[in-house]
Amino acid sequence: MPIRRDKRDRYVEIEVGAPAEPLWVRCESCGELIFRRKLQENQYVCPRCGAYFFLSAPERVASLVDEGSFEELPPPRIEEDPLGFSDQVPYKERLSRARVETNLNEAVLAGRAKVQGIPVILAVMDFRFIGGSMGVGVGEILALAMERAAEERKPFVLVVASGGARVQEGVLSLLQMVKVVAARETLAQAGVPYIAILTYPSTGGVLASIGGIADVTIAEEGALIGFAGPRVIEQTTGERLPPGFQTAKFALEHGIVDAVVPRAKLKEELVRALSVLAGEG
Amino acid sequence: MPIRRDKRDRYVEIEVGAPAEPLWVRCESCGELIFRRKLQENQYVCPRCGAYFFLSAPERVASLVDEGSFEELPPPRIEEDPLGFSDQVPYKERLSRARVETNLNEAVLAGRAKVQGIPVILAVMDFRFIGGSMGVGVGEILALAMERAAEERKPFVLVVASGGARVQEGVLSLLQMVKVVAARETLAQAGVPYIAILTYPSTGGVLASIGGIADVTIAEEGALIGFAGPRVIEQTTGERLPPGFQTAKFALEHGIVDAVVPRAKLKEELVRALSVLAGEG
Amino acid sequence: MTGEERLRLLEEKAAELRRLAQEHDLDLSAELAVLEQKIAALKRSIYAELSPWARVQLARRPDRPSGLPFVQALCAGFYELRGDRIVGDDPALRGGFGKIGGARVALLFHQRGTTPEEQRQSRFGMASAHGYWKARRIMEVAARLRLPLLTLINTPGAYPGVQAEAHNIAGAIATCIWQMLRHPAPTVAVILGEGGSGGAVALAAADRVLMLENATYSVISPEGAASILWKDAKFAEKAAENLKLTAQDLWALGVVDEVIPEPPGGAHTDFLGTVEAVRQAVLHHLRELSTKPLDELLRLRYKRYRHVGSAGSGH
Amino acid sequence: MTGEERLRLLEEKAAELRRLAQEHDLDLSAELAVLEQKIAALKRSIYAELSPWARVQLARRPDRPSGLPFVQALCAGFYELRGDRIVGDDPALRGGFGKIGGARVALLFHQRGTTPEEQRQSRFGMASAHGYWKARRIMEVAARLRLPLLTLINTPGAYPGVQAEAHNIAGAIATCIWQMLRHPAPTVAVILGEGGSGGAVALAAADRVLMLENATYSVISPEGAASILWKDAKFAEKAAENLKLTAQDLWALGVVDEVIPEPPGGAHTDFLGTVEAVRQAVLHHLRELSTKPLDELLRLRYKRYRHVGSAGSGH
Ligand SMILES: [Zn+2]
Ligand SMILES: [Zn+2]
Repeated sequence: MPIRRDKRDRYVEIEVGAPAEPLWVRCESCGELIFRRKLQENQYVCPRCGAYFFLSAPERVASLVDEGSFEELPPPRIEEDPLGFSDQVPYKERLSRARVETNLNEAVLAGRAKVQGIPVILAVMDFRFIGGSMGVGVGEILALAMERAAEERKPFVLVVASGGARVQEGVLSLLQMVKVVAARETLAQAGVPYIAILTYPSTGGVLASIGGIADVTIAEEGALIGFAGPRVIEQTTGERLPPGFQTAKFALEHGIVDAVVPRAKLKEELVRALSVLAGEG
Repeated sequence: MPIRRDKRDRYVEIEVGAPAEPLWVRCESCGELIFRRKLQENQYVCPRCGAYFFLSAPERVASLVDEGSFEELPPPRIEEDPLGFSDQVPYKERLSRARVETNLNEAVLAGRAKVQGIPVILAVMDFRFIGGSMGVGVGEILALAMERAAEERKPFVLVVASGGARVQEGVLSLLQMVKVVAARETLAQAGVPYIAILTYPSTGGVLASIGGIADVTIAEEGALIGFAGPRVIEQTTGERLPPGFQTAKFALEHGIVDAVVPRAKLKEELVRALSVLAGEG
Repeated sequence: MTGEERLRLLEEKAAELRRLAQEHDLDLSAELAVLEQKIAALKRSIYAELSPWARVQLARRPDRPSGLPFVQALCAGFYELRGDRIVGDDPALRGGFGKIGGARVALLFHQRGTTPEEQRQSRFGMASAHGYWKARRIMEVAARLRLPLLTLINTPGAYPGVQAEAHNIAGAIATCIWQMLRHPAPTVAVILGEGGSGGAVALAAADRVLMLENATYSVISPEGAASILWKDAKFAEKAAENLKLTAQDLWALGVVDEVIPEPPGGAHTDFLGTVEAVRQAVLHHLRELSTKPLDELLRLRYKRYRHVGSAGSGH
Repeated sequence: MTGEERLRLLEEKAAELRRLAQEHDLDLSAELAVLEQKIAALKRSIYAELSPWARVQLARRPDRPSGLPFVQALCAGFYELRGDRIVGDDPALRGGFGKIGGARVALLFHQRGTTPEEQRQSRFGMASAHGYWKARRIMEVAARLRLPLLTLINTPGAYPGVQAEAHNIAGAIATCIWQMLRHPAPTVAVILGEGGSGGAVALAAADRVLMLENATYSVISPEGAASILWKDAKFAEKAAENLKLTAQDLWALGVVDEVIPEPPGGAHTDFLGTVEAVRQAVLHHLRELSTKPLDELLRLRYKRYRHVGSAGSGH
């Protein structure tokens, strides 16, 4: 699951491969063949060239929380495939496949956790699950997590990895944007902090709703941050994209995020923010 | 009292002349010698080249309100010359001179009025009075006017013509910026609309306080709108000012004002806004 | 001959009869009446059971009632506000104040333009970041003045451009949704034409969402869905069916509160009639909403969106 | 020989004695004590009755305690927020969260920089439009979290530039003042160095305004006043006297609540001591303010600014 960019740090190819577990993985950026264990130890950053690989939600959770502290929130009951959608593959089948491939129920994993001893509600999206897209299930899990955070007065931490809305749920997925913003307002009403961590990719309807209005917004170094995809922009407007467009650095320079942090320092950064923000006193 | 600009619509010279009343006035922009009565009939816009001349506060009031409807609010009691300021001329003397020259008590005139039958509270600044600068007196008159508007639930209309803070009152004049914003909040609390009309000049501490946060902001065509004067910018930064910098059109293009209107259409524009905004129902 | 071709033929005949009657001072009113009845019946049969894809085409017509002319017809005395106070003014997303049925409202609406020049200038109603930052600013003014907020939606989507990204269009859209949810007065959204994804939902988080009969509201354009999911834009028609983007489908899903009927030929055949139908519907909902105390309004608004798509919602 | 020259001579002697004592392992503590007493007395006499103009010079020293190093010393765990979410991030006006005495606060402060490179980068603490739009954004975050707001002011003024005007710096400053007046928690402003006009007052509409002993707060720089009013910048010293810009004068006028003493040589001679003095003063005022219910806090804040300069105000 490597993330590829061109030399001017622009074009990006997303490849969500099968969940095979080969011993060796090739880095698409530098061509290096890397021992999988080694890659894992390096938090899925290429030891040779520094390119970022995807992190699954469980891997991301493990990289951020105190060991053994994550306790998943009970999953909500939702009506699946509300539109009876079918393209080349029926949506229900896509869902089943994604569940098998990722061993997750939806594209987000939410639970209680501790980060260096500080209790938080943490939600982590998983790009492997239908592109981390937000449908009713994801919206519901996120809303429940935020309501829990407001009630328990714990900071809410969200790791975004999403291509946008779940097309197969039509307008219902579009309206999840409103749902998660409504839940975000309950955090504000309770005076509870919300920290977003934007990773690769943070785009579309997720960035244009819950991802775009955190109290603190941290970008992972390898993140892609933007509303519209680079291809859509080029095709619709004919504009040439500047170098580094929609990178974490671009977002920082344009006032969109508070910090850009390498993956290895993400937990440290989160702890720095939480230790100032957490707690009433 | 002509306003001059260069050919690229940039540099501006302000000349506040003595209150003499010669029969003929020379337009500094086109050189035309204009019969004063004719200029007055044309609302102090040069009939030949369209250049704007200053309007005194009473003239401005007359140009906007229904005839005979203006009723000045009782002037506040304030301590004059709070710092005992003296430069080449003692501040007290400057005040006296300004009063004689303008026949006004301060650089702003405020009262109840009707605009095409709609009751408003109107405040109009006068640039001839120490550059329309805001000291304790101006701050107090503006704050009282806004409080009256909030109480009587009448729209507040302010015509800005000011170079900024009254230097001779030191920090006390700086803090009038806070005073008028505080009074502006009472309007918001009461849900009463506030319409600002920016004219030549609308700059410095007045634009950076009450002038910058109206519900509706209308720019007179000949206005100068900016925080820092063009000379200060050039001298401090060495930047070349673009053509049309800080004109009404510049402000419109940069999203700073809602409309640009020629002087002759200002009342009509105000009526259009008021007739939609005034009244509860 | 298709129904539309037959319709055109009959309409040409009717025009000819009218011309004849006028030129030769003949009374052809009986003949005309019969012909017009036929035309009306044909229109009904053509438009009654339009396919989703046909409605997509209708919703996108450049002559569809919307934008500034619509607002000017809808309101007594529309006063426009311009500019986001930071970056600039976006002609694709407009707003201001107006009076409807004697009541003050704040308005926000997309401007698509009808002539090519207008369309180019307003980017076919695709608003950029500063358009949505302006919308936020106007919502703030409306909130201060406790004005009900009416939004009129007709956009293919938010503008995908370099400057839009540089000015944080995603954050602007999110902020608009947030601001609408907090608005301290009734809010009504009407989808007049195309309700395209994030650019539409930014203005649609309202107490009541109404749709014209042939308007569409969708997470993605049918063409976009086709090229992503079917890997072939030719499947747009099939995507349109699957996306459930028509007013009728969305009403059934509980997403839309009222479908406002259009004249048989579509809204573009009767501009003033469409304006009047929208006015009546808006006034009806505003009146209903105005009886609710603010805290209940906000509670109901929260509940509506909190549970959208959850099991048990819908009509 | 001026007082400052004599001071430098005595300080060199003391340093020499210390070196001697260390190198030769001598006990010179008695001699050193006498010398240090003399130095302290001399400092007091030099700085006790400084002229306004001399304080202007002190307030402008690049090594004056302020900016990021000050905040990092003042707070346990400062976390910086960056960007206005629309235009960019301004290095001249910074902000974030920190803990002071165990309590969470939001902070906003000017960054002047000490090295020429830093100063160039942060434009000597002259913040631009997006700096003040960022300040507004951070105030909004602080309001949501009900955090007390602490501002640390040290700026010659807002940046006068083309981009600043294009992004509506005047509106940004006005909005900051407005937002501070509405802030739903205690607010304390400390003027550490130069409190220059609109760029300072944007962050100074607080419940309590404190000033370091040699800080200044003025509607215009003395040089600016001199060239406008005397038509000659050489009258800056005279303007400084007339403007009443010292902490002592402003305390007497009732504009400032507390003057925080500096060490005899000025704040720059004792960075940590200055930080500690500011911390104590801030904590004292925050504690006092935290006992007041929010509506009283807002009422008192309104009253304070509503009557500034009116007859009968002041100490
Ligand atoms: Zn590599
Ligand atoms: Zn002329």
